[in-house]
Amino acid sequence: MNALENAMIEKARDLLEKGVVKRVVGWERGEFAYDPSPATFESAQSLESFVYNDFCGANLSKYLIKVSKNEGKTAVFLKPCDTYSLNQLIKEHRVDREKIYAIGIECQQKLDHFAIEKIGIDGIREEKYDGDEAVFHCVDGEKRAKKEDVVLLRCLTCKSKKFAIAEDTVVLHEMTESCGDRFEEVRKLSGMTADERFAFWQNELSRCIRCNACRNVCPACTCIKCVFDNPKSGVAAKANDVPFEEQLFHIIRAFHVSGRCTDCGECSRVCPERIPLHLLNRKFILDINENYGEYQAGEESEGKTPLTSYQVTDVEPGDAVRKGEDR
Amino acid sequence: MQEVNTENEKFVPNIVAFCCNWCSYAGADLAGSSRLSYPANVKIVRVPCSCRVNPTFVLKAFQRGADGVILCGCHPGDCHYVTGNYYTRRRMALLFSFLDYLGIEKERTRVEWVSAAEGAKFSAVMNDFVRQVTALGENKRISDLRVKEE
Amino acid sequence: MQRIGVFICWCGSNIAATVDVERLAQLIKAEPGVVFSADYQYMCSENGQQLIKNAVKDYNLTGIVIGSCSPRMHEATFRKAAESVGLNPYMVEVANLREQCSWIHKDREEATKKALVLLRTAIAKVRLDAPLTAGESPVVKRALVIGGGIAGIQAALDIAEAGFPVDIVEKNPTIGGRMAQLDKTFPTLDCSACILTPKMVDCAQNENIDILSYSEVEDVKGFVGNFKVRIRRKARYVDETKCTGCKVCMEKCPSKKGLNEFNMNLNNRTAIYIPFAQAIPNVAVIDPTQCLKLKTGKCGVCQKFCGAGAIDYTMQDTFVEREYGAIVVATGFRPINVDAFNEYGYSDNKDVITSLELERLMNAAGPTNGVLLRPSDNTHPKVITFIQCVGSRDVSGCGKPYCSKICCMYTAKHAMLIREKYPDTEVHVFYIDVRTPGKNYDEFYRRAVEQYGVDYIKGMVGKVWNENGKLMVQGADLIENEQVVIPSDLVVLATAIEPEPSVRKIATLLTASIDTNNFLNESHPKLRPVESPTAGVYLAGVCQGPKDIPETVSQASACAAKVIGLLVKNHLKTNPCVARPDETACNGCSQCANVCAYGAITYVDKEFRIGGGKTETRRVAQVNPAVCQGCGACTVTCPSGAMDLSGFSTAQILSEVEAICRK
Amino acid sequence: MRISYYPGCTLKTQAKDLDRYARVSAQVLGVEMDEIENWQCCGGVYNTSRDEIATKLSALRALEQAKRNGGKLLTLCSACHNVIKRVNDDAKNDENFCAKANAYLSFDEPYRGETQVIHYLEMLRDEIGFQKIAEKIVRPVKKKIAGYYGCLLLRPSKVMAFDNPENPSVLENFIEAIGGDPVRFPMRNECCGAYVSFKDKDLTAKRSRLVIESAESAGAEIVVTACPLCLYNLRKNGGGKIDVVYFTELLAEALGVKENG
Amino acid sequence: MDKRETGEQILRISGTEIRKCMKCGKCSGRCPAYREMDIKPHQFVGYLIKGKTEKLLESEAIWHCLSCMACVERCPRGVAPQGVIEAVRTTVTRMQGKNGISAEDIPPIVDELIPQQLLVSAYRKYNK
Repeated sequence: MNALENAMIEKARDLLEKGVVKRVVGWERGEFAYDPSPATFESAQSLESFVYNDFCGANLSKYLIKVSKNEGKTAVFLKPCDTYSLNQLIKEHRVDREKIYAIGIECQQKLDHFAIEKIGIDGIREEKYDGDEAVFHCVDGEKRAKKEDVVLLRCLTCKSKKFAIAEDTVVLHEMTESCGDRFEEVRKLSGMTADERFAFWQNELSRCIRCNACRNVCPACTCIKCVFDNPKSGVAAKANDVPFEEQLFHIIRAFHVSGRCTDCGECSRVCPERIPLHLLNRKFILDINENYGEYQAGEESEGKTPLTSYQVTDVEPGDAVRKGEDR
Repeated sequence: MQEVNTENEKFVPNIVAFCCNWCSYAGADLAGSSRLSYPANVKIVRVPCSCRVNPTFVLKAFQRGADGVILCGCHPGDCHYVTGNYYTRRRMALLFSFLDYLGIEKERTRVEWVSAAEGAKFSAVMNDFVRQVTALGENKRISDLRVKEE
Repeated sequence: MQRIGVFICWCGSNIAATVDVERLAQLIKAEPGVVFSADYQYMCSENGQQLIKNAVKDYNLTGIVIGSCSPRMHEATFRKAAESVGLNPYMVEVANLREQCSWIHKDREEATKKALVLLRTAIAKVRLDAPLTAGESPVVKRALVIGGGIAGIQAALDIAEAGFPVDIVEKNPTIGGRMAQLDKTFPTLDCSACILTPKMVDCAQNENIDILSYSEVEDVKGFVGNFKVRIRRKARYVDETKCTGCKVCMEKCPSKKGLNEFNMNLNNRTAIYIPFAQAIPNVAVIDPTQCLKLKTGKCGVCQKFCGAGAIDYTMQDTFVEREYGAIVVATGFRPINVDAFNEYGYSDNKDVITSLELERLMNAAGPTNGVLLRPSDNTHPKVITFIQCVGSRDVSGCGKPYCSKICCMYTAKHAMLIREKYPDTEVHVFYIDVRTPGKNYDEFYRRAVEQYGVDYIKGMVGKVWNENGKLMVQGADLIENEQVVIPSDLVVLATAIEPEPSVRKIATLLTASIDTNNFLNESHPKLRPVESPTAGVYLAGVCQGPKDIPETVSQASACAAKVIGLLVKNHLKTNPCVARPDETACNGCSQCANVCAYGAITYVDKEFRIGGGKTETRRVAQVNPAVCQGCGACTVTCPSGAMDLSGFSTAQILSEVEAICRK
Repeated sequence: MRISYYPGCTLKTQAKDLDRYARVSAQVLGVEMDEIENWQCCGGVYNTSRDEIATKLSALRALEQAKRNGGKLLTLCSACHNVIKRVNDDAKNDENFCAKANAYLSFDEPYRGETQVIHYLEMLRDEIGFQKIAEKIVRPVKKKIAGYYGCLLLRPSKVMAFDNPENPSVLENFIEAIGGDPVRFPMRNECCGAYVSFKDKDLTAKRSRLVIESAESAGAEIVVTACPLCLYNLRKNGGGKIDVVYFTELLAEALGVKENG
Repeated sequence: MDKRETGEQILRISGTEIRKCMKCGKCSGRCPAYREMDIKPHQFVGYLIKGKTEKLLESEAIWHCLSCMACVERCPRGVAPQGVIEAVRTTVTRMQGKNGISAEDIPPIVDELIPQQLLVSAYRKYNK
């Protein structure tokens, strides 16, 4: 058990015992070291199964929509980038600010289990970081990998180590910001020819099995009734319109979260086909930043999004498209 | 002109034009009453305001076989509903840029501001847009996006 | 399944010459749902309409498609015809076969093919049409006017004349506004007070008008026909019902060093005061920041001397809540602060003044009793230089980007009045352009030049400095192409005007849209210039844009006409093509309200069954159909598709798209 | 307080007074001025041409050095201050210039205008405070002193952000702090005409005379300036009876350390 | 370079938006060197708008502008007449190799007190 996990458990115990909160949302030990899963803890005893390690990539803010409907306050552990999601949900009135006790927690990049598997490491019992390397205690001994090869993509271009919202924090070590350019890939794609771009996306999106994992995990995809499940919306996957939905799901989804997506990267993290879905959202974010001024969804808990505001002098659509290509 | 691809010469694109009731639709009417022709393959859907146009409508048109989609609205600042077309402008700038990013030809989409007095502009815009889309040929990419040829 | 009738108009030869209407009528019969089709020479004629009516009855039609001229021409005609035989008027769709088909295409085959698609598209839409009925909402027959300047006064008088009660809410102790501060008015040079004060008195005496002076609007709820407004009545420490306006308190008040706002701070007033002689209401007010009794507890002189017993030092702000059917915003303007224009030396030199200060210096009731004396030494200025466009048309960040519109005319007026009264005075005016559109305006300006010999210099001033008591005005004379330095005794800055800043708060309360310069937006710049986009809110005077008195009065009367037109109705019919939320799919995320230009969307907490006998409270959007104008901005903003627009529903537009794309 | 200091060429030659009095005064005021290493000419004059890069590079080198040494750069000569501050603004706001200049200079980390450039007068006003200076005065300079700003400190105000360009007050406040009687005169923010000294001597002379006459008629006994160009011009061409000195000289005098300079 | 290109170059290196000019003349009203200039500050902007490049290139005024920024400071439209003047001067010195100051100009006026920055700046400003 690491010191950070200990401190978090202590914090949770304290809040529960003092009655400050009714429940704590955190992670629960899974079968293996690499599969902790989000869970709600309602008593100090239940905290025995609480875990926090480098595999706790999941963004817990989305769970609050449901959990916080229950009576009393809910505490939640949020990594810096997760706090933006919560803030955005508060802005959209999906979560009642008054009923949340947000605890910002330390994050030193999270591991990507798929990536680890891909380089042939399995049977992990424990993990730790050693400088630029990740060290795994596996069933068949210790294995090492370069950190940049095994952490989640989003952690290579971490957008912030700031907590957008937090009553309290548990941070034991300084969090280092990785300063990669998160738009590098988008720019690279923009620099290709239209045919190359099409080939790229066709290759990626044709793998989609429509499992809905991206939609289910996305903290911006929180609709009570998703358009794709609503026969009245005209785009639902009803029998006679399967091709429409099939073909346009990702486009419509990306548009719906534009201006609201905090770039938390959960979509790509959970995609079983490893489709870089975050590159769809980042295109919108980059366009918004460049055309309408820098904007980070979830930085504020009030105010309008770029798509619900305007400037009289905004760029014309034709020019915006050309600009995007010239980049 | 002799070099024009003969296949494309035969190709007649299907164009969907969304026009706001107050400016562009009236502009289209004026083009009509001024007998300013534009190709018959442009068909207009009347909407109260350009801001009523959901990206879904545009995508649906493409998915159902339209070869080009054009949105027309009041000039920014002249919106009948004060601010509607400002939102249209942002939405479509982002949507079209996004489609282009996916490799779907940017020449198939367009936004134009046409006032009720600009019948000539309406006709000129439609002629130009049809020419542009004709040169591209049939729209296949939206439906092919999710299907990789092996 | 709908029973649809299709009616194709020849429009004489307008359609029939290019479109094979008869064949079309046959072809369209094959469309699912179509039970009747016909073609006729003039569908809009009496006979044509009768044909439609008969078919509705004979074939029991539930929906109608007319293939004719543009719906912008005759949609209303056909809807009326349908309604007269009991069919809901919103079950009628028009396919535009003339303006958008026969008139633009020459090839008969091509045009007929297109006409068929257009008809099918209209049929697709009518299949999903639902009967719509216009709602009704009651109208409270009382109006609120915010601002008691000439705009507010005129609007209130006109509305009251028509027999409706009006309240004027004025934040200052008296009504009258900026016009009360003016000396003479262009282009006729009548005395401002002489034409304004009788109107002020009319207001006070009109039994339909209630003046709430020294009051501010605190909160506004509701919508057109039905606003609920909360008004703060600031404590004036003088009982309005008792004070007789005798002014004894002013004579006795020992605190005499307050700046006289009415005289642009050019002289002083007492702590208890009546702003000016003709104030309405003619009631004193105590300035709590100056009054010794209120500040230190020691004094009470005015109370001692007040014969009417009107002084009450314990008075508190009070609130009144009233209901109104319509609101007129007439909050007016103020001159901008010219401190940013230090090159003209305003802050350093007492003899550099603004035009409004000059008005007071020339006014018989002003600090100098109407004798033009310069502030530094109370001598007659012999050389006066005016500088126009101080802060107007300025995009450097120091001023305002717009033209203030009134400065050219009032500067000509000042120049003329000075030359008239003091013929030995030399008057120079630096100008960029002289803008005088308006009846008798250019003639007026020319009189200043031709008759009164005012020296107009085209060019701007670069620097003003004081040299041994003379104000050296250095500027460019662009016509002579030289730089001139004019030693002057008085420099007058024709200062830009800006909307009274309190208008921002009022705009927020009214959800009235406002531009970057704080001017309220009108609903349409050409065709609905006195209406705010928020239904039931009207705009008069400079709060909407720079304007002079005649224009302000015209706009105020136009507002009044609009208000009267609204208040005579007992109920308002609402446009049925409005947004409607599907509460079961609404997330309550507020995105739709963010794009609504009309403030039509609000949120309520509602209980929903979630199965298992349990309920859940959710925040959901509500659209006020009386306020919604039906643009549809909200429908696209809604990620869950919960918001839809009646008459132009998502399903309808999608089906139209499909009909067009059908190969 | 330690601060990186850029003296400039003239302060090592003809304008030694401006420099040495500033240094001895700073000591009294608890400021250590760290002259940056191997500084080069500031560029002499800021060229407003958008495609001008070469003459701005040396200023960038100084700025980059200051960025690594505390993030602030103190200047004293008005002319250097103007050049360095404006080049810094370009580095911050002109992407094209920034990219090209960095490509040429190839610092370890690109310089993007991070350094804060402050003039000695700004340091007195904002970092130390005139109140505190007044407390340390031992020999108040009881004279009618005219503060002459010239053009370089003030304009363009959007970039220089030094003081109100048409109604500045920092020199007057400074004069009050050292016990003097400030004389505000109309021409205090007018240009002395230095740049055209070689092209149009008469104009330079005319401008300088105008300044001095204006100060004299306002009753000044002495004029202070922060600019070696102005000082030279006003003395040579002003034709006045009153003397023109650097403001630092009076500061040192008032602080009682003039002899140390 | 033809006339149009020269005009465009001047515009480009001036870095100012000349079309914002509303011809108010405040720049010329403020200019301390006005009387010494054959083309006045506002005319520099006006001529450039109208493409009268040759007049600009022939102008003597470029050698009299003090670069004091007074015109830039007070322009209500955010135009920089000094930027245009400097751009013209730069174009002249670059194109025609025409130096504003020749070596002979210097000796008679140099004295030992002259700040070297003045020499440097004058050279930089007026020479190639």
